Amino acid sequence: MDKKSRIFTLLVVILLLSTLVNAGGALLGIIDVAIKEGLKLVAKGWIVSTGWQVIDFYEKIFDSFPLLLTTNPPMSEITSGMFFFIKIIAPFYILAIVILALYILMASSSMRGRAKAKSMLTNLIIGLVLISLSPGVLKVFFIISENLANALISMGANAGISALKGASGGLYEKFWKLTLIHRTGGIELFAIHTTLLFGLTIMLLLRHVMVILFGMLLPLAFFLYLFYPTKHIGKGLFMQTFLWTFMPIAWILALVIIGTVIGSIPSYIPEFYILIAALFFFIGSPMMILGVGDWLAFLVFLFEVLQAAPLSIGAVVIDETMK
Amino acid sequence: MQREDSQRMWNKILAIFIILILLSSSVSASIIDTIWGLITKPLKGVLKSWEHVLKNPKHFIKHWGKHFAHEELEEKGERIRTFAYVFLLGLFTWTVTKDISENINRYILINPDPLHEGVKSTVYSFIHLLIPFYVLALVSLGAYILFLSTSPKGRSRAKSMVSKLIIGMILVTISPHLLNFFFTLSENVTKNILTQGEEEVTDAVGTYTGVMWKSWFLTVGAIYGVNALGEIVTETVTHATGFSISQIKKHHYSWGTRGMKGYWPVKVLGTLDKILSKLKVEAEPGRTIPMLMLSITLFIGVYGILAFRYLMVMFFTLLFPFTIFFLCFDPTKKLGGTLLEQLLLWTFVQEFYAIILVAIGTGMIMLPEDLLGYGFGIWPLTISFFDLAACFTLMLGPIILFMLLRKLLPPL
Amino acid sequence: MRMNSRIKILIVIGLILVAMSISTAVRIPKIFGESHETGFNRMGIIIWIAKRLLYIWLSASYGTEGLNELKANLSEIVMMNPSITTLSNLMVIVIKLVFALYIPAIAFLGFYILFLSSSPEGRAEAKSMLTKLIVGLIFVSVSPQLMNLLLTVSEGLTSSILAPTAKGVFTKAWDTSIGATPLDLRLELSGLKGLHFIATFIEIELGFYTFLFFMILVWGAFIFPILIRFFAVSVFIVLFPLSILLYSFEFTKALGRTMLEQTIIWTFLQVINALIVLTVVQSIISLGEDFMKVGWGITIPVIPLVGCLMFAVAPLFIIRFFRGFLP
Amino acid sequence: MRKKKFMNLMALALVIILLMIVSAEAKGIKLESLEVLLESLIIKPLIRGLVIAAPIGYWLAYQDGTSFVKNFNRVILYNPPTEGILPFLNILLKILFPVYSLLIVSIGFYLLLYSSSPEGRANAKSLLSKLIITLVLISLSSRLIWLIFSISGYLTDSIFSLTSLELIREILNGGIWGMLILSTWLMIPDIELGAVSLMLVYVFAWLPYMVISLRNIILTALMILFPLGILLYFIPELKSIGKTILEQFLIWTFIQAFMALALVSVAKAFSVTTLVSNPEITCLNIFPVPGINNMLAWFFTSIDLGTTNLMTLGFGAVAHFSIILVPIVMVLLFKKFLP
Repeated sequence: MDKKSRIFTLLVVILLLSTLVNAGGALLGIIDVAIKEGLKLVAKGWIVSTGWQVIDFYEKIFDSFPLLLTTNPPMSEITSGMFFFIKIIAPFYILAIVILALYILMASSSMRGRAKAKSMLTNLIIGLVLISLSPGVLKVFFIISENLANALISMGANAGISALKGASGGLYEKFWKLTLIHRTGGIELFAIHTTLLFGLTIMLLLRHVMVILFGMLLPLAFFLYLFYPTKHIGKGLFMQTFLWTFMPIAWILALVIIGTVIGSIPSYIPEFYILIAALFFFIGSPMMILGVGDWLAFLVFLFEVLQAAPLSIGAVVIDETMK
Repeated sequence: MQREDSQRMWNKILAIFIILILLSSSVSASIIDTIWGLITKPLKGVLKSWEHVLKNPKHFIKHWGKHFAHEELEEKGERIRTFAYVFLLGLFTWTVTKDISENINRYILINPDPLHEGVKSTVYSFIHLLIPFYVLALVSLGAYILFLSTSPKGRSRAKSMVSKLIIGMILVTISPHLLNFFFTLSENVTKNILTQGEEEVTDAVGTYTGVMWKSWFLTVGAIYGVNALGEIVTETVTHATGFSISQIKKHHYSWGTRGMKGYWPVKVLGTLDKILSKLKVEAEPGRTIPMLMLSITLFIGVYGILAFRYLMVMFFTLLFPFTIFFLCFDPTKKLGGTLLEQLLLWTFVQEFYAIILVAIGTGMIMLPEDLLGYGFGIWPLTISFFDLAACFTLMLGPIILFMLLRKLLPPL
Repeated sequence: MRMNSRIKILIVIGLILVAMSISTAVRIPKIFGESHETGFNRMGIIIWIAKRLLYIWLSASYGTEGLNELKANLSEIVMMNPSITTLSNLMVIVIKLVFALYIPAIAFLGFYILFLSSSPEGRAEAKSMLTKLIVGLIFVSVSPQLMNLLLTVSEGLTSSILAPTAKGVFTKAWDTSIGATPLDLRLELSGLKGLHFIATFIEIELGFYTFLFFMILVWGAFIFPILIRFFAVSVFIVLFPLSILLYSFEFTKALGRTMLEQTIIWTFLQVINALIVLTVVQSIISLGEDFMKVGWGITIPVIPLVGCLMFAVAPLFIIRFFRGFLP
Repeated sequence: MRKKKFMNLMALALVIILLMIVSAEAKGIKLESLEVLLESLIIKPLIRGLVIAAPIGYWLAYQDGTSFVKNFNRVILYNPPTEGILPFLNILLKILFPVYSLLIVSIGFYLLLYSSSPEGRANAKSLLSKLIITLVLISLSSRLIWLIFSISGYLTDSIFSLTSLELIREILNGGIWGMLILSTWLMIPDIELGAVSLMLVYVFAWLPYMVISLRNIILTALMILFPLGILLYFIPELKSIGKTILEQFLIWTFIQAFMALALVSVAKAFSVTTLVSNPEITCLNIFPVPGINNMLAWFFTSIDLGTTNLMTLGFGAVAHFSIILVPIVMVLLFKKFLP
């Protein structure tokens, strides 16, 4: 605070003092109302600043975007889990081979049955190789996805990330302006905003968890894929590993596209809408690009986000009763 | 079972009360007087005031006007805005219920008129748009026959495609009339259903409007009910104890220092009054948002779906020439099939609506009387679950039938 | 910059209101000879009303932000498409990647022919696979032009549908469903804005929901799907060579089919949007303005309202029901 | 610098308010601004802290709010007792025995009298063997269920041994407490602000239990249906029903292993993932009364960890959500695996 403003405040204080001492009731009343409004503004400012700190807290995830999207969990953590599942599979495997061998030796009388059993045996042996190679397979996945991600992220993903930040900033701006006018004016926007940011955080962290989970299950996936009855489960597990590993590619592609294209959108569309659409597009992009879900699932999600607003009404009732 | 039990319990409690009162009469007559006074005095007072009001409505308005004029400004604002809310919501409910009971048949029966000037001209402009596509299709087919098809089988297939295309051309030119015929058919079927079950339809619409009104009553109850309750309790306490609340109120802030210090009824009444005065401010429209949402959902559920159906039928009506073209050209047959299916289904939603209305009416008529009362809310502000279910069936039924029939239709 | 000027306006309005309230608060008790306490109350009411008016003005301006531009540029927004030139460097990378992927694909097919297909039938099949792959290669190399063609066709169809449409009717439908308030310097209270006006005075909470409603009507239903389509089409433009490869390679045909289908559907969604404009216009013309107009005083025009919301709902139906048309 | 300015402003405001109070007291006027000051800046926040946040904090710290966090391994390992199905099994056997004896007798008669073709005879024989197998399996079904349960339990237990249980517990604890800190923090200025996070606290406390109890209820029902499922599985016409029953039984049994696996992977991911910036919410830097929220949070809610960060909060939430997600994923992924 510089000297000028200090003197100014001193003057104001003296003025107020003099008025307060000398004035009648009416002037006091006016000052009272003004201070009342000022205090209300302080209360609203408290709300806004608290909201801002939480939003800032969540927004820090944007800094970690490049890191979270380009890296995969280290193999050492996954391999221990993989070996655990391989250990579980091993006795079954031995059992399967022994039974097959016995079947070939003794039971199969028809040529056809024997051929089938033989092909099964070759399958088993291929599976043996695959299972023992499964850490390598996962490693290859990781290398491809990381290299692709690194190559793509340098093509302008930062512009996309700043667009997402801009969307968040736009929502916050609306929230604080409406809240400063009335206490409950923009609370629902805040609820939507934090839900979005929290959802974004959880999505990114959940990917790492899911990669570890399905990575550990990869030997099991190969094992199940070998037997006809459980073939589609093995395929499903394998697809899940694949999808969760390559999800960041879709995200980064979305970021790059947002960054490249956002400038070419005509300027008469308000920027805020473009940024919000970009945010939702980013959230929905894995479903859109990798075909995990479809447009409808994406919209159901959107609807659910919007539905978080009415839930805060319950809190209003509690607050009102405590007045 | 449970119901019976509760009834039995109530009977028991009543019996106990009666016995108690009878017994007490033998002990002391004065106690009865007191109890009787407790019950009747406030009631009498309320009745008297109402009698007065009913006799002189002018005086009532004057009195309340005076009262209103003397109120604090904030309280005035509170009163105005709650009243405006209730009034506007009531107005909305009234207009919607009136409109729907008058016009439901019209809303269900309406279909776009393909022979209307604007629609017709648009369809014909689409037909013009189709000409290059026809030329393209014919040329490509011709080229196929001339150059590519070596087998007689493929050639015959191509030839049949050409004939199909030509049939399609004829159909495209008369497509508005074709659609008009189809719409008339569907309308007649719907009209038949509606006239056959006229009573049921009236009943179903009555259920719908009833729920709308009940929702409004609940809103009124939620806003003014607490106030009314507070009023009644205040009056009861006043009459019972002989202390006027307003008298207490005067000493309210200083009952610790003035002469009434330590006198327990004053303390109790002071506390009570504090609570009651808190209760009075609670006329918040914000807490009636669930009821408001119910009303709006009901409104959107019927009007929105009917309007959406109309618009979708219009959409596929405009696309009808394209539908025929796609259907008659083999590579795009699947697309045309989907378009045609959509047109049929969206048109049939009116039949579904009529069927659902009749079904709801039948169900409500067939329902045993004693089941109708089950619902939520405090009597008399209850919404029956059956009525609510009927409303939601009215909203979702046509859509469910739509989805169901889509699965049942043979793939084209 | 725009925001700053808005804040300035807000501050000025607030100052004026405060000045007004102070002057009334000072004057009224003197004139009527009342106690100063009533003066406070009057001032409180004035502040209360001023706050609500400010809230209505701000939230309504948020809700209808860009509405005028939208009305002015309706057909341009519907016909909006990403240009291939901005995406060309990304597309070049994807094409290079696809060419790189062709080598293992062809090698894989060769192995398939060598080892697994012993029967002549299987060999013929493998050969047809190879020809498909090579045809795909040709398509990949011209994929930017192909995509351009697709976009041009879609744009042409859209413009030819939109050309004869009375867009004024649609804009008017918008206007009737959004309505106006005295804050728009018009002496009327109608449509969703009117509802918002009243609801805010009753309760801020209700005001918020009504505000949200027309915010959804303007940008949620209209701009939002179009912008999402814009981004999605850009993604599918970039991925177009890849989807051609996947479609032409026998083993990934299903995936490629879905991707190509999605490309076509998202591209032609703008035709659907144009058709919706046409549908709404025709419906309003053929039904008349009074059809399904509920309410007294403030009326709710159902058909224009639902018509505007069609933009959000109809693409869902289209995407849901029109899948699986490619062989 | 900003803080200093702010403090100056605060001091100014305080001086003015004090002056007002003094002069108002002298003139005998009731001040409205004082009411607002007391109500919306001091009393209401205190009440919110006391009435809402403090009981929840107490509930989490001393009551069963964090019950899932404390007992997650026991709860996930729990299976319904197999003795429960014995009465139902007896009833089923009572019904089945006459049917079976009739069937066996009729097959015997068929073999003796009517079957002339060797094919028909083979069919009848296979039917007989099937009948006997089902009979044995049904009478052994409670043992069989016990076997499946113990396999799944052993698997779950050994999956839990992949990481330390303490780490998982820490993560779960961090999620629920972090959410409470966040919601308390938001709630004190305005209750609606904290509504979403408060709701998430309850979701974290209850939803895992709900999912696990759902698993137990469904498993009990399927356990009772299990013998019937075996019977139906060997009747060609009703095979699909029996298949569904057996499949669902196996899926819902092994969900516990997958829940454990999900928690283990969360723990692994938590220990290896890093964020570029890991912001903290400490209750100290709150506007406008520094320290009061911290005091409230520490004193009334007995939150022993007064801060939370994005990593802890995020992974805690992911851990809780993964419990909810696993059954959905498993039921979708593992349907129709029996021949």
